Amino acid sequence: MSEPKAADPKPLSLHVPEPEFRPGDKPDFSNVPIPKAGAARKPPIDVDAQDIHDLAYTIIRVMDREGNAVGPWAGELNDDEVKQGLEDMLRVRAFDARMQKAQRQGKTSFYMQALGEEAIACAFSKVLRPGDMNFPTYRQQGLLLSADYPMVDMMNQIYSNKADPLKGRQLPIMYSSKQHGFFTISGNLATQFIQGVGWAMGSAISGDDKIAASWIGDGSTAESDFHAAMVFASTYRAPAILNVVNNQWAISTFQGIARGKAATFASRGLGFGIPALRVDGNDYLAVYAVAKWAADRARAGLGPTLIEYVTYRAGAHSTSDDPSAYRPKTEFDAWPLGDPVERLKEYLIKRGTWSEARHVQANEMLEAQIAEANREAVKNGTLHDGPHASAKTMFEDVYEEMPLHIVRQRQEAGV
Amino acid sequence: MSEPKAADPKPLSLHVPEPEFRPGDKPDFSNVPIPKAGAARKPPIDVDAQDIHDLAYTIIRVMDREGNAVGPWAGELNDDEVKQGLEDMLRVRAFDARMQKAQRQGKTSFYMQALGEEAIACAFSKVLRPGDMNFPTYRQQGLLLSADYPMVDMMNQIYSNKADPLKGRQLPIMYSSKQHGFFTISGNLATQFIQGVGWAMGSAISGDDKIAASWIGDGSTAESDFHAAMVFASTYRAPAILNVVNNQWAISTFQGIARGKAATFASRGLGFGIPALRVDGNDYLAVYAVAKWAADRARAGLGPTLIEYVTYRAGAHSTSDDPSAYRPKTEFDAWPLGDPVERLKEYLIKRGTWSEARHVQANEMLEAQIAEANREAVKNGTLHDGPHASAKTMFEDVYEEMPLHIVRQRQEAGV
Amino acid sequence: MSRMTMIQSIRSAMDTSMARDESVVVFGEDVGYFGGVFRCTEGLQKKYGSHRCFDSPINESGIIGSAIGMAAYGLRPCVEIQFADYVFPGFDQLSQEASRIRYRSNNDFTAPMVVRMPTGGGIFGGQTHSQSPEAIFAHVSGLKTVIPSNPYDAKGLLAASIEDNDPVMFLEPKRLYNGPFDGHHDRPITPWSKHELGEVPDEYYTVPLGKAATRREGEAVTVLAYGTMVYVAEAAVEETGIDAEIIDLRTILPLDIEAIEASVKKTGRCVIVHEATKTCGFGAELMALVMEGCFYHLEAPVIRVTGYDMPYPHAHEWEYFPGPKRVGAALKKVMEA
Amino acid sequence: MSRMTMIQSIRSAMDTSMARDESVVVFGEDVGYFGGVFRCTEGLQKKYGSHRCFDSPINESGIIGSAIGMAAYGLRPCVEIQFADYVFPGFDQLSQEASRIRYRSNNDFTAPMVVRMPTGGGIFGGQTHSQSPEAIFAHVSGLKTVIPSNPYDAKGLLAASIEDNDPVMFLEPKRLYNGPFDGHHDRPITPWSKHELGEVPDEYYTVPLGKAATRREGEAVTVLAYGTMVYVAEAAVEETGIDAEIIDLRTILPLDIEAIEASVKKTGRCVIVHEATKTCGFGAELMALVMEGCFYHLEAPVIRVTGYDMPYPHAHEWEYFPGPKRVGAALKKVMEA
Ligand SMILES: Cc1ncc(C[n+]2csc(CCOP(=O)(O)OP(=O)(O)O)c2C)c(N)n1
Ligand SMILES: Cc1ncc(C[n+]2csc(CCOP(=O)(O)OP(=O)(O)O)c2C)c(N)n1
Ligand SMILES: [Mg+2]
Ligand SMILES: [Mg+2]
Repeated sequence: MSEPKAADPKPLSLHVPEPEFRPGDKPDFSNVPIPKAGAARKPPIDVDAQDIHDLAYTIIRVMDREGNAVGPWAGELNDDEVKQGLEDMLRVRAFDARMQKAQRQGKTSFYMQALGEEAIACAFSKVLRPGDMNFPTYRQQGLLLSADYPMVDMMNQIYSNKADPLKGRQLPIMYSSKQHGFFTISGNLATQFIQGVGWAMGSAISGDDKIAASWIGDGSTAESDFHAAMVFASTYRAPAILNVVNNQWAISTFQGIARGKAATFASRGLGFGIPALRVDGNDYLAVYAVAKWAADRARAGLGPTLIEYVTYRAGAHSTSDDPSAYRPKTEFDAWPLGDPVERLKEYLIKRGTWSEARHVQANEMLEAQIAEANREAVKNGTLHDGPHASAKTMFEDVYEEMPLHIVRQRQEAGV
Repeated sequence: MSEPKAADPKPLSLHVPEPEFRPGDKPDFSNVPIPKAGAARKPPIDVDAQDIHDLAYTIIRVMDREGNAVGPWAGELNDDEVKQGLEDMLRVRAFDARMQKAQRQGKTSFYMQALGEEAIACAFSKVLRPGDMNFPTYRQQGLLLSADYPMVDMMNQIYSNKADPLKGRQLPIMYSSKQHGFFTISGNLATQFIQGVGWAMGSAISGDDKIAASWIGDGSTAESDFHAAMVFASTYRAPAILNVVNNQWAISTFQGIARGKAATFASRGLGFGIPALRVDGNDYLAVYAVAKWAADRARAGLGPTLIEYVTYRAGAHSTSDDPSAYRPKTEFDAWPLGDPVERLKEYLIKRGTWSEARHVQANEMLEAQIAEANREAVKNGTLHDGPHASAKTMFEDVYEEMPLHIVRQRQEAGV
Repeated sequence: MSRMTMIQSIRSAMDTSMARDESVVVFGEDVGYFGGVFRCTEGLQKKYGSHRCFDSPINESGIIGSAIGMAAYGLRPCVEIQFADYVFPGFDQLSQEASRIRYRSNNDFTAPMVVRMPTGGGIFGGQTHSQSPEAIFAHVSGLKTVIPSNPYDAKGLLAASIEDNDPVMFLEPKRLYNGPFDGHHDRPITPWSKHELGEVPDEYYTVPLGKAATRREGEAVTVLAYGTMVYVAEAAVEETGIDAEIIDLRTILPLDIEAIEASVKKTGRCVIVHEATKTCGFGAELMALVMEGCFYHLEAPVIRVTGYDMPYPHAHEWEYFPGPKRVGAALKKVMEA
Repeated sequence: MSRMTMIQSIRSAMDTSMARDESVVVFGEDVGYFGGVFRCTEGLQKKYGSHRCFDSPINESGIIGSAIGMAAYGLRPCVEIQFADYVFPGFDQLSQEASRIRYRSNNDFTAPMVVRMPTGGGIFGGQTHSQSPEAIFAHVSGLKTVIPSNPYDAKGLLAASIEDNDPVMFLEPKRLYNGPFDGHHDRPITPWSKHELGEVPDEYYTVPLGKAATRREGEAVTVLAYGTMVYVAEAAVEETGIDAEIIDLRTILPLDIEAIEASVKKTGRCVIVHEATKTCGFGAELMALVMEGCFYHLEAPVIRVTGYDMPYPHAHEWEYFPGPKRVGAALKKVMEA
């Protein structure tokens, strides 16, 4: 090593990114550029990634501040479909509220809500077809609640009671339903992102027409399996949609700890030649349109799409978390992309097909349904009071056939 | 899930990328665009990644086909420095040839040469200062051979003999020398890429002025630790240079199995906001200039740079490999970026400071030095014939102090 | 001297270590501003600056891999993995790198670092917040593995681990964070403030790695346990009235083999208790060591009481947990044999 | 019926499985066009198309993670990890995902897949091409682990593993790929073409998982071994003249516990041999099972002969390797005890 003729050495220091606002600060996002609704172009689905770099750095938006749907991504859904979407989001929100309460009442150990980001899973679910498969995280209950998965089954699992479809083995909310295109959730972050790609490869290998959707949070994109998924999806052009839900927070850690400087999560796709779109995650219409574009691409054999949904985790990370310790309480109110439910409601009211009264009515009806499901579920038991599945089921299904050493352990346990 | 009004389902298929040429084909790279030497701009070191996207997709070149150094990246080295560089490359090539032979003679188990990519490590080593640290792969022997690390020590390790600085514990070529800024090589791919970032963070945490260089191959960028390194380097703006040696092949697998479509390895940096440069790896002057730019950035506290060196693995992957099974024998001859040694030689001849005769002479001198070192090393023994370090050393240094269970094992072994 | 919970004593170990040695740095997911999901690092960022205590991206391989690099540079990183269940993305860096850097470089480079992680069940964490991976670490030559059972040991062992020049896996039984548990999940627990091992010096001290502690002397049977299981063993011994010697291993590797052999030779009987799954758990190694070292002193086959060979189930947490009833039954069986 | 090397029989297992079942797919690093660095998949891409046999990116987590997804889709992936030493970047996907998908989803999803990997030393591969990770797999509930010792078993066990509806780790002792080794590194080896277990049917057949094979019947002592160590045991038995019963476990998990117990009860003595490091190696579990099942039949302490607790060293490969001399000494010791 020779001594180059460069500047004198000077001490380095570690750059540790910090969010703009901490408890006590008054959040102000007015310096965050929010592109106008309708401004982003809509390319053909067979576009090359390098020709749409701009779409990875903007925010694709359809609904403007006055409740109009504008621009090339608008016009994908009719009023009935949108009304259904609003109802789906309301159901998720009411379900979450009810289950948060149940956890506080001691009926279960744990709950995680999707408050503020309901539009994403609810709109996304509409672009899938029967047989397609989601590889969700713990915040996509909207996929089940906007499909026909019974709420009482969800509750039975949340209560780990005797009717729990997973026999009390899994944490509450870590649902599984092949029939509803919902892969068994893992508590370990990011692992499912590459599994979804593998599932999509399986469909392609088999000459099938099914597609997969992988899901991940902003913080979890830092996990290495995000990279594995990108590498495999791009190499084999897997018919997969790679969904990044950027809700700004990973427990107490803001997105700057997973993302460098001015880059976006969407822009990670470009280094793999994967078309990448960044979308307003609180805009039901935009989410639907972008997801549909990606699904069409996948079905046409054009390969994967990376989508970053820009949203905000309005609630605590989970019932074990208290966000007031690390961010201002008013941050969601200041959040420039608003509330997805309110925005879609305003759109429908503007269209003349919805009203405040109908909104209240719809909410009441949903709350009644949820209360009814809850009464049903509680009959089957709750976590601490039981009844649960028989303790003997604990020893089953580790393998297809129970090997001798587990048989012996079960005998020893006397169940 | 509702049924969208999209096209009818049609069967998908798996896309498995294939290299353009396989054994028997006549390789022809005339369709590969090679940017003109001197054409790429040279930005200031404090540039933002998003303002130099173009440099991640081009190839920065200094030497043109006539042996002139042109453009903004030229002019960094004087003739003596360049002559030293040529000699370094010749030394690596001759050393490799001698050790390949030694392996065939049964003096060791295994060898890996750097044929065709000597310019990269040799030029890079010149931008580092004492105290900086490389985290190399198995193909950066040029870092040691162009520093003052004794060849006879390298050979002692290759022969696992009694003078092996690593006591026969490591594979041949998996060198370690803190003093020479060369971190202990791992046989496991990509692990060192993030370690180098951690080392650089350590320097920054300590207010030191030292920088680190991580190394990885094209194929190994697919490993997840590549991602870990990018995430950490970008988050903390680590004073690290992230080197990707794209020699087109990973054993039998071409770079298309690690890289999607038209994206480049360099372009992976952009999704993290890391400035990324793609450089002609067979152009000693370009490698030096680009590496220097990155080192200056790191030392100035501006953070990491990702560099992709475009080169070609001219030899077999290792002595266990026969590339004629998977690629045309003549591919290197057709390779459009030529031979780094020949190119630098021509540059110097054109400058009038070098000649064919001096070249031959330099080579002879180096071969004599290598033969002499080899005679020395062989005196200390070779792998199969010994002598080796005492077998008792095998039990040492698992921990700082030998725990009881290993003491007992050593006693049982009677050594 | 203060009364501390295990969380407080662990925090105090990092605090006093950071105060006396500038090279000690602490990082991991949520450990910076927030102070960790179990609050073990609370206040350290404020006290020592964000360059010495900071949040990390969610990438366990990155956390461990970068810690290796920092350690090679000359620092002493003490990193947190949020739950032991999440250490596996970083297991390659542990098993192939941290563990071998000293050996493969012939001491040219070393990896003095600590990887802290909450371990074990007892908080209804289900299969992804309850695992006990110590046996997997113990199989990897070059790693050390420590599992404290009380605030006093936790602080002293963690300080010793940070001082140690080899990579140390530091497993914190999360069921003990706030109280010593006392063996039964359905009875009130003693708070650490009422427990003698909750008495912890405020200043820096170390408890040496590799030394077991005899928690109860006895003549009838040796119970080998660590972490949460120490209290289960105590409860079972009290309830059965059997005069057992309870050894808290404290360090899994290096192991206090001599203490184990001495005790089993004395009692002639042995029960091994751990929460991890049975097959190839650390109990198997303990069993093997007793076989090798004490065979001629054994009056009955050694018994393992462990977690069953399956993921830790959510609803059946306490049926799965090797509680005092199962340990008591084993004690009686080994005495009757 | 043909004479096959282990490489050929492994290839034949994949070939016949792919021929009879369209859902079987094979991929991994260098396995497609080239046919794998050990040539185990040679010709499969040509025969079945690149959608059923293909090269993968160098990412073991990606290989295993994508295989899990494919298996959940309905395929039966049989993937290759180039060396067992390189499985650890994928260990999270194995230990936290593949192993638990059936259990956690209550059979809604499953992961029928095989992860093949060359294992063990004997080719001067040094610390990164010689490891034997079977104990780590065995500790993970939900995984099966198979280690064949000869071409006949290798084909039958691999076919059975591919047919199996649970994830199977298939460890191929690389020292046996081309010949049965015969225990001594410095003597010529018998080629498989001269070995009776090199006789392999060309057509599809299976050898059931979970059944050990008695390679030699004997009365004096039971030797438990698998993979390469079976031949070391044979050499040691021949050289010491001790009438040992040699059991080739073949499957590590599920384990043929009954065969082990029956043999040790008969002989009253036991020697366990494996190449992996000792502490928490699979030998510890075997020792524990013998303690639990056969204590009253034991006439001497069981002995483990294993790799030492350190990385596999390059130059001292054969001092490290648990060869016939060490096994012979253990046999004598256990007989004299
Ligand atoms: C491998 C792994 N590491 C750490 C955790 C602990 N953990 C659970 S959720 C979470 C934050 C995830 O944040 P993000 O990906 O942004 O998703 P969000 O919660 O915002 O939906 C962490 C660190 C885990 N579950 N798995
Ligand atoms: C984790 C891991 N997986 C697989 C291997 C086997 N292996 C050794 S070198 C190599 C190819 C690497 O290719 P590349 O990164 O392009 O480097 P190059 O050999 O071309 O310099 C492979 C697959 C390994 N050493 N480590
Ligand atoms: Mg988030
Ligand atoms: Mg390469």
